Amino acid sequence: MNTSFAATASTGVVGQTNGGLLQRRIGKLWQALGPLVIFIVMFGIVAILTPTFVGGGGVTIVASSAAPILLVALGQAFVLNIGSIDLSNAAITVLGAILLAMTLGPLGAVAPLLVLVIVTLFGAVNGLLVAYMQVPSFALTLGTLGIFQSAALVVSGATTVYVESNGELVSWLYTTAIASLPMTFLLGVIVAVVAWLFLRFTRPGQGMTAIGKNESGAIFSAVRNRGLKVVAYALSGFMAGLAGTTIIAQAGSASPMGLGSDLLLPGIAAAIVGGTSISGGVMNPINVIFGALTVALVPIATTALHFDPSTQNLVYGVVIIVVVALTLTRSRSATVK
Amino acid sequence: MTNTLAKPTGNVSVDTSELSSAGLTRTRRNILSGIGEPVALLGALVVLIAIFSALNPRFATITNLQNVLNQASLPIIIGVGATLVILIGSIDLSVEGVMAASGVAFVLMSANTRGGQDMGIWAFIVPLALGIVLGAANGLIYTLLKVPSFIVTLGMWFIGFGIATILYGTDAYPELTNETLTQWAAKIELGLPNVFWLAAALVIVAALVLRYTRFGRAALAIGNNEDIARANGMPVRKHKVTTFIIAGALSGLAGILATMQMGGTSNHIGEGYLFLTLPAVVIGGTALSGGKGGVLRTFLGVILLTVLNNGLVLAGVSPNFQSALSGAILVVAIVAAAWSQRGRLRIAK
Amino acid sequence: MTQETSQATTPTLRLTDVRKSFGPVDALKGVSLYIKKGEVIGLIGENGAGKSTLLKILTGIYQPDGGTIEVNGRVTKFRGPRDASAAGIGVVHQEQSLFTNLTVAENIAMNAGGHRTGTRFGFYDWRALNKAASETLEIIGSKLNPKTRVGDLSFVDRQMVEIARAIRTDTSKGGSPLVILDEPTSLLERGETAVLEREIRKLKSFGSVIFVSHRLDEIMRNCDRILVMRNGELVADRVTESVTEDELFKLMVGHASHASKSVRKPVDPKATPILEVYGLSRKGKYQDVSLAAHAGRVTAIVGTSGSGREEVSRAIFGAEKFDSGTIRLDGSEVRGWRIPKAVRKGLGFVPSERKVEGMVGGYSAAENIVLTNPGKAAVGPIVLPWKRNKIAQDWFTTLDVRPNDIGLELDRFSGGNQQKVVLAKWLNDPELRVLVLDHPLRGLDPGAAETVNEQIKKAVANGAAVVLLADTLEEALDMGDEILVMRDGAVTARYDMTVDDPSTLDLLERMV
Amino acid sequence: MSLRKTFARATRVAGIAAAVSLFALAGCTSTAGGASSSQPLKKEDLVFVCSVINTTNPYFAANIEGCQSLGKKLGIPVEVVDSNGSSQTEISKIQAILAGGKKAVVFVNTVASSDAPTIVNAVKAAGGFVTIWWNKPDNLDPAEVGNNFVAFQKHSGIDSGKCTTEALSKAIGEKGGIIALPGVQDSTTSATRVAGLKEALATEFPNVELLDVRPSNWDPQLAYKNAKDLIAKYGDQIKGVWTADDGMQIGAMQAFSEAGLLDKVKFVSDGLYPPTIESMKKHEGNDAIVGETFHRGYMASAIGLYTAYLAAIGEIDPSTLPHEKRDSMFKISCVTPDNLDEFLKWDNDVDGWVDQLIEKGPWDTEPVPLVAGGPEVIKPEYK
Repeated sequence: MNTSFAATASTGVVGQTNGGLLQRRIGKLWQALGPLVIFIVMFGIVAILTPTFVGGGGVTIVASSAAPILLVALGQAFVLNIGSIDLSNAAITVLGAILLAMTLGPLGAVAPLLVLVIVTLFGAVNGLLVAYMQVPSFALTLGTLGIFQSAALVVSGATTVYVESNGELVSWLYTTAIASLPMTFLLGVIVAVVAWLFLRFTRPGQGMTAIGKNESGAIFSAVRNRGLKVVAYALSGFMAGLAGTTIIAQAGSASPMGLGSDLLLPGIAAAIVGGTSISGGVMNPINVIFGALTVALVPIATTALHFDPSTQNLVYGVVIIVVVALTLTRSRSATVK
Repeated sequence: MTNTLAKPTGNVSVDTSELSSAGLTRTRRNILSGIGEPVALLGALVVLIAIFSALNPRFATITNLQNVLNQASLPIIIGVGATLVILIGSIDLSVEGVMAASGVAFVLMSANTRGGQDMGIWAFIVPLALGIVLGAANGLIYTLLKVPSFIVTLGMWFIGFGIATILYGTDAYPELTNETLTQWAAKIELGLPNVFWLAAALVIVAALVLRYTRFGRAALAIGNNEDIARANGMPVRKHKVTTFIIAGALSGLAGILATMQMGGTSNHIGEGYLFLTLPAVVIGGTALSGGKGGVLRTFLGVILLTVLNNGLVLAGVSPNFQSALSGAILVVAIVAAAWSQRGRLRIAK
Repeated sequence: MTQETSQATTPTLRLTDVRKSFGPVDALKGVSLYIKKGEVIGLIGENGAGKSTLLKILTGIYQPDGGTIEVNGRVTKFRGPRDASAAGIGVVHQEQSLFTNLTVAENIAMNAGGHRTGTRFGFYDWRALNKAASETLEIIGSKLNPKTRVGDLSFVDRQMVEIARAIRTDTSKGGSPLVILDEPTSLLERGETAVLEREIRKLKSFGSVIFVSHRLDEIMRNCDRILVMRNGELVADRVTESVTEDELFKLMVGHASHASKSVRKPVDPKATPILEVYGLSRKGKYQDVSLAAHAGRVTAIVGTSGSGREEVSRAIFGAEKFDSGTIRLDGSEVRGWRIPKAVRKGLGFVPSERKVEGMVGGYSAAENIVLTNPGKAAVGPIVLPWKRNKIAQDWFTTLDVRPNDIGLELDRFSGGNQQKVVLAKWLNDPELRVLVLDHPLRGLDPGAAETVNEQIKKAVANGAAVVLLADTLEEALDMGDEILVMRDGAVTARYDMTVDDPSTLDLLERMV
Repeated sequence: MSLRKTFARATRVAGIAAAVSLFALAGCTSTAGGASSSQPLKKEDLVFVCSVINTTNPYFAANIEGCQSLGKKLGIPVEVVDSNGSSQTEISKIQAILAGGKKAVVFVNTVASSDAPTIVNAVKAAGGFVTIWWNKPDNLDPAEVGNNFVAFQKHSGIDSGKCTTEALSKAIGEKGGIIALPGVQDSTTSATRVAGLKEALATEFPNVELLDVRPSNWDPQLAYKNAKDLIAKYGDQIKGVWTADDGMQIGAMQAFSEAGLLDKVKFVSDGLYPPTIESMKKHEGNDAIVGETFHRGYMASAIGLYTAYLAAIGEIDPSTLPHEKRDSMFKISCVTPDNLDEFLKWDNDVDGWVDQLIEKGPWDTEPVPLVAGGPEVIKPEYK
């Protein structure tokens, strides 16, 4: 009898009794399903209030708007998951889109691959600097953000670059849809699923999460923290490049200040609304899908519901805060930064 | 088979003073490394000034000094708030939104080309109060709902911007009609622009607060270890909310000043200030993880970046390369700062 | 029996029937105790016995569900840490709780309950603040400079600051402070412990002390009276002279200790050591350190905290670089020696800072166990969760980890159970050849320490070489087949335990 | 224990369930939009969409004013889209309205050229009609897209640049240094205006020197800062300031005013915003503003919407229109302090001007009749 009590008490989970345990499980369930539920509720409200919106292709609109946000957010989530941040990924998206627009004509099908390799390297450079120079990522990627922006201006000649030919090599991604979901979005979903498998079922994936949870502990557990950081940033660059590809698929052109240049904040917001912890170590790529959908839905919903345009920013801000407050993982520690 | 390599001293009890003095020698070294960063920053500033002066003799003139300080003033004011927030380990991204809200409120309550009432002193009080309210909202949502400050303030950025948009309405662009107001900021007093004196005064006050008040020391304590602070019975939540209120008020003030500087405003008045100020805070050496840094460093950081941007224009560097150069210098600066501390086990987030 | 004699004077603190439960679990089932001025009370008990709950109630972090707290005869309620502090109760935490970026004086003043010398209307008067701090430090006989940044202090000096802060809470009222020392020695080296023990004797002269420790010898040495807790109850209240260590152990655990003395094995002169270190030096840390770790033997390194032994052990594991010297594995020199390579070659390391370096607390126990050496839990880079869970479950059974929930985040386990998991992480490598242990028993209750020690011995028996940085000299003498003594970064003595029989005093003489 | 396992399993499958339910959700909805129809639409089925880059810039505010005036006149509801400076927001908000069911007649002041194809395709798919203003890719030809992309319309940027440069050069005596503050670097609108500036200088005013060009992103604050830096750099070498729009002119004038140079330097810009008119009327800084261009936000949006509306109700058949009515350039007038008054009469009578538009049609309304066909080509030497 005594020993059994000792066993319960010696868990160190003081206060985590059966009731607490149940609460924790429910918390975990909510953590897993919260972003999905919130998106469905929000979409449901829009659908009920303006039934024509859904009939008029609302799903397609939300999904196609969400596609580049999703891809950028997945990359960002990988970086957030190792406890860092990548402020340069949207700039990489634009640079990638410009490079693709320039090369698609002359190089054809090679161009997307080449551009993806290049932007992955850009991401890797971020990662190398963060990992081996041991500098704070926020400041570093703020710096490389400026460099990538300049590169976009210089490469494009500070003008809009159009795809001369072979546009159909990527444009099908935007124009074809399965179950009214455009391929650009499905590409994001596929990437998310692969990312989910990678994080759950591979040693590098688990190592990354370990770094985000406790880097010192990971180092002493022989996790290759530097290499994995480089990989996380390279993935961020790669996914930014995919986002750039969806932009070319959608618009057939790119410019330094055009489509994609404003993806940074929606990308971070989508990652966090999707349950990614900003302090690292918590990431579910599947939920990032719903994070991106939610972030994309808000401006569309305010328009579809005929909010006055002048109130839409206010609503956007409020919704972001409320949604994150609802989906946040609060279990880990009392200290929130 | 005892292999004694050194003669034992035979002193069994350990003298405390010996241990303490060991501590002291280490202190001295750390004080040196502590001021190392600002010294390096000043060094970098001197080098930049030397280079730019050589490239264009007009760089090192009183007029340009006044110009640089005038431009640096608003980022310095915002930087004071940003530094306080970063010191407690949080971040405030709402700057531009708060600036917009208070800027628009300010112009609409002053004598302006849209007509309406000149509310006198209330034209200053209400926008500042707006900044305080938004700052308080930041702090309260952050501490009560435990939403990361990054997200709360990101949302508040849009909320502030939204408030500005609603206040602005659809009428014509409002301009201040009072010349005293529009000329005040850049007016030269005692050799330097008014707005710089104001910014400098705020920096000094903030530096003194950080050095000499319980509030200031508590900021460092919370940034160092929030859990210990809480276990010590420190009013952590109250402190955080207060810090965000101060940051909100300073953003509000910056919104008013920017409006005065422009002679009018729209909801876009704050654009660009956040991503000008944050790098300056970081280059100054305030750690984003909290607990380390200060407003004087931020002051230096802002001056450095402003000199850089000004110098690039004066040196005739193509605008295409300007952001790359600023970015590259930011990268070099933080790499240089981190270089000596590299180690196998060092964690940099 | 002591209960009666106490009625004469009002105790500094008296608890009557204090109860606290979390849901259905009764953490404290009605604890009554008293502490008089000038007393040093030892408080012992296994992890989970209710000690920390009791301490948290005394420091105002938890509020009791029932019972009364009397301070100097008056019934008091602590609504938060400030109240406890104002009532004169200060605590020196197990894990130090100082602000490393602030000065000594500030840290002492930071917690000062109702009265605040050195600040007026929220403004600091640095001079008054430093003066007050100096005075407080003087009481405990420390000559620390109050202007020093705490981050620049040695561990024992920080402990002094903590004590100063704890007694600082009540000097002005002329009352007698009650200082709770919550396992203060668990992170201290032997020499430093002596300093602390002197401090405890000083505290007796003007206040009272509750001394919490897992080290029974210390408790016996320093305390006037010993309280033993088990399962949320106070099971014994004994005057020190009337009990023995073995009795205390039995009272705590419920059964007698069955730790066995280890059998020493002489080293085979022909065998190549698995790991050799030759002339290892790092500027300012250690010079010319050589050692050899043989299969099936424990090499213990003893020394004070400045001796350089931690740095040497970390260099062996590839965690820190060294300036010169060589590390050899099976006779051949290794290059590019970093943690991943060391681990690939069969090294393991249990660091002293368990929560920071030893584990990934946010991960489940199972994930921690296979993080480094997945064994069958992974095929190449692919992780097989079902195999992982089986491996983890096996280790949980072997090591008797509680609670038996491999999916629970590791930071939710108690320290002892965490350490078992940390050990399992290395033992899960079938190719484990060298295990470097930096204070493996730090902060563990005797039961957990026994399990950990058994596993270490088992690993040794299976042919691993162990490099041990022990908590105590006794532990080193008990476990070590060879003992190296280090002082100021140099090896000052070596003992082969199959031949030599050094006493603790012998070791101590060469340490300081 | 079994409860725990149940939850653990639920947690594990949650991700998969989430993905599956998304597909299910998508599956129940029909696919986007009907086919584009050539049948004339009924007025009651229409909604006007007025998409602007933001709602507070004086020019965009005037865009909205024009849309609303026309909507009121024709009895058609107006939806305003605030792009917030973001292409993605612009596109998704327009799409959201298109999904609303009513047939959309759309005027878009595009955030970036590259947005145009996506918007045009979306409107086409929804069976609406769209006119794009200011920015589109050169190779996106309305005639190739079909009747739903009714027209692309703009004012000539090169003419604007020439107009203001002539006024400025003359005001400073055809010699001396000037500085230029263009808008966002990749904006064609800005680039064409700069091309006009350079062409005028090269061909007509060889003694006027272009000291420096600092893109200022249409941002008054950035213009203010750049102007301050350029004042420090060139001092009184600067005789004139050319800005690509009046917003940046406000910032630049503030900088020169603070330097005490407002009286000595001349300014020209594009747009004739209300604050500019005020300045000119007040003869601020010794008549500092010497040249402006005249075109109006409410005229642009009303012309654009009206053109699309005529196509929607079958009044015009875009496929039969001549090239210049599909890819159009409308007149831009040069304004000086002397002729300022004659351009201001419509500003206080937007409804009256819209009446005139409905009476005369989109291509013949003074003071902005159709003058030429696009696209506007920048000569490489003036890039």
